[in-house]
Amino acid sequence: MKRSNVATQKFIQGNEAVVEGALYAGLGFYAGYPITPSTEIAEQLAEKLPARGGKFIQMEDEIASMCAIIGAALTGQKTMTATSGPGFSLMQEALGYAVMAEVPCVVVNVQRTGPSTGIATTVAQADVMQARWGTHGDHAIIALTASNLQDLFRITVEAFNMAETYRTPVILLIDEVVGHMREKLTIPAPGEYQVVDRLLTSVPSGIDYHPYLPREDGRLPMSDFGGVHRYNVTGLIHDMWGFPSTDPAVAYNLIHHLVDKIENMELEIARYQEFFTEDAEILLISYGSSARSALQVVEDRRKQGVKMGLLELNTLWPFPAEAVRRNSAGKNYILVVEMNMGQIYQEVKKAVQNPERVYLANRFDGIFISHNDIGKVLNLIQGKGV
Amino acid sequence: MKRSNVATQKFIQGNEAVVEGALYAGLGFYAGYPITPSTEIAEQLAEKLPARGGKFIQMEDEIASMCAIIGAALTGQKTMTATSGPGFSLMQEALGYAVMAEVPCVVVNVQRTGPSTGIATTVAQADVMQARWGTHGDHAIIALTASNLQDLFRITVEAFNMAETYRTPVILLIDEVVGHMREKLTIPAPGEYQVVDRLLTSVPSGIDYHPYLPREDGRLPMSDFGGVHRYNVTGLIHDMWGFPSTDPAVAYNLIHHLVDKIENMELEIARYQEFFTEDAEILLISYGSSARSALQVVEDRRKQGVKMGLLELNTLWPFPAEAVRRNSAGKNYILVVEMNMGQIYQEVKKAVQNPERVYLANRFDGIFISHNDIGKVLNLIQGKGV
Amino acid sequence: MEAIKDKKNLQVVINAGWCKSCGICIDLCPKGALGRDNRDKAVWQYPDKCIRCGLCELRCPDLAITLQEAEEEE
Amino acid sequence: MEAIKDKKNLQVVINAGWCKSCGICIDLCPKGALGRDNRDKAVWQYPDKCIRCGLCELRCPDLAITLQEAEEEE
Amino acid sequence: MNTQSFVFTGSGGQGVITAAIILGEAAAIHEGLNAVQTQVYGPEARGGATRADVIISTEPIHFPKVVNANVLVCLTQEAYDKFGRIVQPGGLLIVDSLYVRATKNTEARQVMLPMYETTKKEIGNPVVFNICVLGCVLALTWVVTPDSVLSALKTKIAPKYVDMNSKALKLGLDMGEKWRASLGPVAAQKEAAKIKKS
Amino acid sequence: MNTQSFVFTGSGGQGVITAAIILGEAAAIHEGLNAVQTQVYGPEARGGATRADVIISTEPIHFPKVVNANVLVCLTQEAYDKFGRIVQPGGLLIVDSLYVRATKNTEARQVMLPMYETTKKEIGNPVVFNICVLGCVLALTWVVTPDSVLSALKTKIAPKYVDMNSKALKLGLDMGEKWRASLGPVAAQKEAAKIKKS
Amino acid sequence: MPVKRYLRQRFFPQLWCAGCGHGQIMASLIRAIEELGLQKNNVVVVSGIGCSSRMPGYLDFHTLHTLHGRALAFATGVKMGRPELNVIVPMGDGDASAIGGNHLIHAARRNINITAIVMNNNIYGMTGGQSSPTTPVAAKSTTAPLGNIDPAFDLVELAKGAGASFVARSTTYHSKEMQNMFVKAINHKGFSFVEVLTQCPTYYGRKNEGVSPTEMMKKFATTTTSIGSPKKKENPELIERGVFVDQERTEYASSYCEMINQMRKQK
Amino acid sequence: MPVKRYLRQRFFPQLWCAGCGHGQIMASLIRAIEELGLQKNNVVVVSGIGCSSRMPGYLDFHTLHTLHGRALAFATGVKMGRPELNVIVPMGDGDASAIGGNHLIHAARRNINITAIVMNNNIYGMTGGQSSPTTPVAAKSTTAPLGNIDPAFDLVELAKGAGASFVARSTTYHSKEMQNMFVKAINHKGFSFVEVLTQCPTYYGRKNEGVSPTEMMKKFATTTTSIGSPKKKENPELIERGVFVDQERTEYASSYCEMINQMRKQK
Ligand SMILES: Cc1ncc(C[n+]2csc(CCOP(=O)(O)OP(=O)(O)O)c2C)c(N)n1
Ligand SMILES: Cc1ncc(C[n+]2csc(CCOP(=O)(O)OP(=O)(O)O)c2C)c(N)n1
Ligand code: SF4
Ligand code: SF4
Ligand code: SF4
Ligand code: SF4
Ligand code: SF4
Ligand code: SF4
Ligand SMILES: [Mg+2]
Ligand SMILES: [Mg+2]
Repeated sequence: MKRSNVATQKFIQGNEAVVEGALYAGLGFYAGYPITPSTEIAEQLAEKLPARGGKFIQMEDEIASMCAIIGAALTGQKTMTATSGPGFSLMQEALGYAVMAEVPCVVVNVQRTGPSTGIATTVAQADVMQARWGTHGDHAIIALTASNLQDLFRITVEAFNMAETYRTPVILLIDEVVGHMREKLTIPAPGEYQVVDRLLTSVPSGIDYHPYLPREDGRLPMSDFGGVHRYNVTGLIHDMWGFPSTDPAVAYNLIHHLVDKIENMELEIARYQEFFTEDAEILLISYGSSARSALQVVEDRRKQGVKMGLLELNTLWPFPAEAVRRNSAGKNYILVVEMNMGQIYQEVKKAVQNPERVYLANRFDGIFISHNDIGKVLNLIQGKGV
Repeated sequence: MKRSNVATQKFIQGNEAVVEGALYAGLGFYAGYPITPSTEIAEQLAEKLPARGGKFIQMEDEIASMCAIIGAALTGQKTMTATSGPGFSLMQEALGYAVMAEVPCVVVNVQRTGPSTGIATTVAQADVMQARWGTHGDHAIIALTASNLQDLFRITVEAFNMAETYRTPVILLIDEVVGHMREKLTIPAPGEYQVVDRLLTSVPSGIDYHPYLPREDGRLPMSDFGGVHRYNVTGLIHDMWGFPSTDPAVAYNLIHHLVDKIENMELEIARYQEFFTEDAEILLISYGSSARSALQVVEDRRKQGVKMGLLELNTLWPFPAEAVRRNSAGKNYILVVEMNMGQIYQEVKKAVQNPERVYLANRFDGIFISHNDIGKVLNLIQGKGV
Repeated sequence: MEAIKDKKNLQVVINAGWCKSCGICIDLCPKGALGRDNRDKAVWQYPDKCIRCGLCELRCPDLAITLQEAEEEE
Repeated sequence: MEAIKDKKNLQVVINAGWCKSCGICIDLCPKGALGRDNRDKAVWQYPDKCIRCGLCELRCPDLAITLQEAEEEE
Repeated sequence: MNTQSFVFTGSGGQGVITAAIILGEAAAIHEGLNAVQTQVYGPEARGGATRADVIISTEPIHFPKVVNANVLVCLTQEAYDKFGRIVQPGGLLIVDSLYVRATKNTEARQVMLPMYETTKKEIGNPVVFNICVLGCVLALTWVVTPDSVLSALKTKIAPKYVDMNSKALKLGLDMGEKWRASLGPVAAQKEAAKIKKS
Repeated sequence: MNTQSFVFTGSGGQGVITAAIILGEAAAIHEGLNAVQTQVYGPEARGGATRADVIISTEPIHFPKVVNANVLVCLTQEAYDKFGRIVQPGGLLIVDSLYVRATKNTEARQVMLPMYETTKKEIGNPVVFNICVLGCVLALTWVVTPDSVLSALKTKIAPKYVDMNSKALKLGLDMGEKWRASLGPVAAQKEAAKIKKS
Repeated sequence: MPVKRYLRQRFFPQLWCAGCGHGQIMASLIRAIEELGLQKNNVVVVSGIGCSSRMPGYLDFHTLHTLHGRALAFATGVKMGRPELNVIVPMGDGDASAIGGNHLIHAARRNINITAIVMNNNIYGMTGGQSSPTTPVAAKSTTAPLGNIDPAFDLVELAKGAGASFVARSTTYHSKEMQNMFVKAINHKGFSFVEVLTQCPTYYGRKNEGVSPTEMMKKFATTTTSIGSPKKKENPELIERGVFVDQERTEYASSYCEMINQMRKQK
Repeated sequence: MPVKRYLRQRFFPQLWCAGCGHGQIMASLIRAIEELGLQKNNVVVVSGIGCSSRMPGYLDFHTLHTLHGRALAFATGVKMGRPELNVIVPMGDGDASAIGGNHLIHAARRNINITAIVMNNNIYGMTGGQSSPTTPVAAKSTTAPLGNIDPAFDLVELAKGAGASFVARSTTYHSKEMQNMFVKAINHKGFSFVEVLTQCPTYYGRKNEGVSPTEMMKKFATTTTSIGSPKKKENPELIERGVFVDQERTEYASSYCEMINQMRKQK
């Protein structure tokens, strides 16, 4: 019997991989409210966080959870909450606050079938557009996802890193299949993956500190509540000290800053993986659990000599348009594989040179999309019937 | 002194025009929570509804307001709530419920500057994408708007009509300037504007009634709570009797139905107005209060001999792509005028044949966009500098 | 429940299709009149002990028990 | 507030820039020691009547009143 | 008249928005003109500088805000400092002489009147200050008739207050007329002519 | 072995998911194989038919759900009725003979064993029923070693329960072996050969 | 058989676990409605989301299965829309007092004629055994693996504090008492609040006592006592059962209707 | 001058209306903090949205101006993040008891060491005079033009019902009493709740009595009485002032820290 290093290998659920990733990244505070299919994240952290000196709190609802992680983040903690569709909808107002007040935190949405309560236990990927546009007002957002536990661990760490780097809430938009699927996860040793710590201001006590004045590199060093700088945090349009302002110039600059600091960083933030794309004539584009089925199709058809490739997106927002455009160039056709009515499909069409060659293979009935489902669409496109 | 018919003419705010339109359409129940700049709608209805035998209730928050209008709608009432950005974000979960349970109701969002609390008293049009995508899961939505009080009155009546026709929540997405602007409104006599009443089932007591089985024309006749048919209403995926189901076929059909009943009706639902578009070489596309500035530009430049036209959208969702495409065909260029970072601009680009000719004239700093602002962009496009 | 003349005319009817074998009725029958079948479903094993108190009916979470007149079997 | 020896050494200082003329201090002064200027701002009109009770300071919503030692004028 | 634009500015409690609404309603409902009224709220519920615009025209009005005002009314110093510049050259700038120290060199005709003090003195209740102001504006522009304003007023207030408001309006009309008269016959004539044209 | 797929079905309380997890963990952590485990929850928290899939392979596993199972275990009639068809021709269908009346003509080899009754009788506690089932599966497939399963088990349960679980596993292994033996030497040999190949 | 007349029998056997107290509460509610002689078409049952919220699916009334925590907000709309209907709102403890706490206190404040029933099993059943705001300190749950440190609400005190005009408590052990309270609560003109202590053997039971449904029920017999009973003095830990508040106060929907009538007269 | 030390003077004069009681509450709070000798860097003031919520902008502490109704939820995060900080949460009556009612009762239930101050002017000031859950019946507001028919919360009763371990009430008329209560509330180890009756002359006053700020304040003198005063018996309508609850109970953040310590020991 072969025995691998049990200490750092675990056979766990995707939701638990998120937990491991968050702990690796330095999670200090979690607030949440149970909801299928995300609950295991809370349950695991209820035990693991205090064991490491962190704190877990079950709040009275999702709104309170989102608010609490913002509050705790301002004291210097890395914070997270997790939910699913209905709870994510409830969090939209406070999520917008985190955007506006530039508070780093991570919000996990383990997607299930919607709209409304839909089906609590089945998979979907239909909150992609909501992640981008769910809160009111012009804004930008980072949303990440993954299809397997190793990636999920890594991308969870990156979610925290990006939250710190860009001072923004980051959405980890996974789905029920990834969340509940168990496979082996190898947890890297400390230091193996980069962990971005909170950038604290070097301005000493007594010197005027500007919590909302970006440095030259665009970053905004923070000062924790309880520290030597007393400033103001608000969801109103505010000046560089954090005080409310109705000056149109202040509003213009702030809103532009909030959008640009993310949208202009598309290339930096884009995470994706190319499988057999180089010589591919047919390109699949997928993400989350559906990317597994897509990869299955690619491997199956490659064996039959079909030149197919897969572009798996780990960053959904800002949409990695450049990667999509580059990978799509010259392909005979592009097939987007997802579990909704075509949310990323529409973005791909906007991004590529040849939108008329973009097709959609999807499911939105709660059943996990299979390689067979994708195969049928491929046959159809190729004029082979179903 | 000329004296016009005072009885049916009023010099009132846009928010009051919404009230008048809602009463004309037969509003029976309003639940809401105050928020600038929508509060006048509640304040007016607090007085006017009971005077007509209807009911006004101030709920504990926006979530409760949205839930209450759904509950009351199921008893046969025409219902409405009104709010602004932060409240609209809070309503997203319950809004999705209304979509899922196919409950007719009207939700007014008087847009103000966001994101988050932003500036409570200044104008914006930045909740357009949120109106479409704010709640989780695949769905479709109707969103209407207007730029002047007469249109606003009419479109409010239409919002109720569409809610009844399509059994869906309809969003009336106006903005602070229209909401607070006063001008003359002529209230038509009863019967002058069509009012669509609730379509009640003709199935008699004792016969199996299917609340969620569309008729041939796609409509679903209702039966009020308290009536002879006892059925179930839920936000879960449900069968034609309203009982929860996890059958993938049921899920597929229901979600498709919810989307198709609206998306397929684009031509029916599209409301827009063409000003000088026929011979126009330059087309402005706008909506809400910004359409007033756009029309000002058109009239000003027409006087200077410039062939310009305006397409004013009253329907925002489903996006009136056909009208946009048709009006844009052959134009030298198209300029979208709006008060956000380009939300409808992106939709126009998707809709037209020549997306590279589409430009954006916008403001998002809380200041109402003026004909001068638009003029500057026009000059820029025409290579005339600013 | 309709007024009942002769209690002995009543019998405890258990709907095995609805019974989930929770044991509540059996455990809480004041007279020990109920037993279990091989799938642990409740049965009215000792009608003679039964005083027709109706507690089993009142407490069955699955609405599987009815105290009813002998004739009116469904 | 620091321990104060001679109350008469204290004076009521009103910051006219912050005063909003609400009248609370004037109306509620137990001794009627306060009055209004031509823009209705509060003034310490009758220092002789004033007993330095500090109520005006405690109650001014605009933090416009200070009872302070004569020297420490700001 | 083709188009005339009015901007009333002051602080929240002074009723500048009400004055603007009444003027707009008088024009739109009682004189069959087009009128659009808008306002700018400060971040504060009250306090700060409030501004209310009215555009009155024989033509349809699209852009609803005033860019260059024919008539600007300033009832507080803060409002004057903030909005003083938006009156157009040759336009009319009406300020309350108690509250505002007009310092700017504008090319507008400045009218400084003790409207607040007079209202307080003559009517006893400063609540109708804004109606007195409206009277002045009417006297200096004749954009609508006092009757129309009174009709509009009546739909807004309880019957018992009609009298006090009529008086305030009259007070304002008189003050305005007197101001014109004070220019001397020739100047007053010119002034009257200007108003007709604008 | 290349890839083997297992589906455990039953009702919520029976521990089918746990059985699947332990099998997966034994393969992935203790035998260095690839393993993916998924499940289907009913609309109900419990009750209804639960299904847990495990795919074990020497290759990377992409599609994580079982389409055609090599081994299907059914512990309730409802589960059998719902999922009975997903076993592949020539596959193994293991049912509990107390709970399931197997009626279908499948092209799979049906194994009916009194696993529940035996567990209850021999161990006294039906809580380890699922471990006994797992023992049967091991005996009939040898996909992983009982040692690996025990190692995986130990990470999941309190030390005081290890003994009871080991016994249940042994019980299942024995039942499985006995069933194979009952086929007679030739059939058993063939059976053993099939398992190796699959 | 009377009880069945009120059931949507095609959904039986119910999905609740064996021994779950929710079925017992439903049975008592049906008997109360039967006793009151309400017409089926005059009853609306509004629930949120949770195991408890399966109830409307089983009952042959007008039924509205809403969002987690929001039942009373929807019900307020129903009641205002048609004040003549009997609106009954069964809720879980999490549903009513965690996410739905605000709607609970506000419905109580308004004194709107709705009958709220909290099926308090001290746990989130539906999502698999997390702590609820009524989980006792030191009890275990999946989100309190080491024992709960969050103090619990006393729901009766909460309802009283919010101004409810009818407040009562019973348990699944006391079927007849519960039924009587439901009768009183439905008859009450105003907001009525009934807390029923109930057992979730699957999660609360297993995580804590690890005992059978019967034993959980029996605990309700020994850990509770009637209001005013001398036992309470001996053992202050005992939870009181009975009607805590029963006041006549203006009911919201009817005072609204009165206002409408007055306005119409004025015209 | 001591009070000014705690102010961000550049934002003065404040934006509150003339005679608004919110400034008086802020002044008393500052004096309480001064009296307690708290370090500015150890104080976090968290507000929601409303006129009352202008307070953090004026105070030279760590200040967090959040969302309408959500102050206590944010504050819970702050307190858990850094339990050593003094977290003070001024809220409006609408803020705290309408949209924020749920966070209020849950913070009370948890007994987390936060000082909640409700600046109760019986109206929504910020949005221009709509009814709040504390607007008395028959009082007028812009959403109750004919007089309010919605019964009001007694916030003290609500906080008690939710289990708050420190509950007090004062008014803007009673500046010193209010200050003393703030001192006690901040000192209290656990959740403390102080309701301060205050005047909104601009909306509540104008819509109802139409009187001056002073007269509104004077009303507080005549319509309230100290707890236990004999006046209450003569006139039961009188509102009581004073400390209603002051219990020692396990505080949430510290019991969490204790749990952490225990877990660490176990390792
Ligand atoms: C907005 C939202 N958050 C969370 C959930 C998940 N959820 C469903 S039921 C439930 C709790 C159930 O507990 P309780 O209300 O006590 O009812 P029980 O199941 O115990 O009867 C939760 C958290 C949801 N459906 N919607
Ligand atoms: C989600 C949301 N809903 C509504 C509002 C609008 N709003 C701002 S403050 C306020 C109420 C203010 O009243 P109160 O809390 O009593 O404070 P006050 O102004 O009287 O001090 C409201 C309704 C908002 N900002 N956000
Ligand atoms: S109480 Fe009901 S479900 Fe339980 S054993 Fe008895 S009959 Fe069966
Ligand atoms: S009626 Fe009473 S005695 Fe008879 S079986 Fe039922 S509980 Fe036992
Ligand atoms: S109390 Fe303060 S603001 Fe009011 S009049 Fe006196 S000094 Fe001025
Ligand atoms: S100190 Fe006392 S007596 Fe003197 S002015 Fe102030 S309130 Fe009046
Ligand atoms: S989980 Fe608990 S509450 Fe839910 S049905 Fe089972 S026993 Fe009842
Ligand atoms: S509106 Fe009322 S609460 Fe707000 S600042 Fe003015 S007086 Fe104070
Ligand atoms: Mg529960
Ligand atoms: Mg208030």
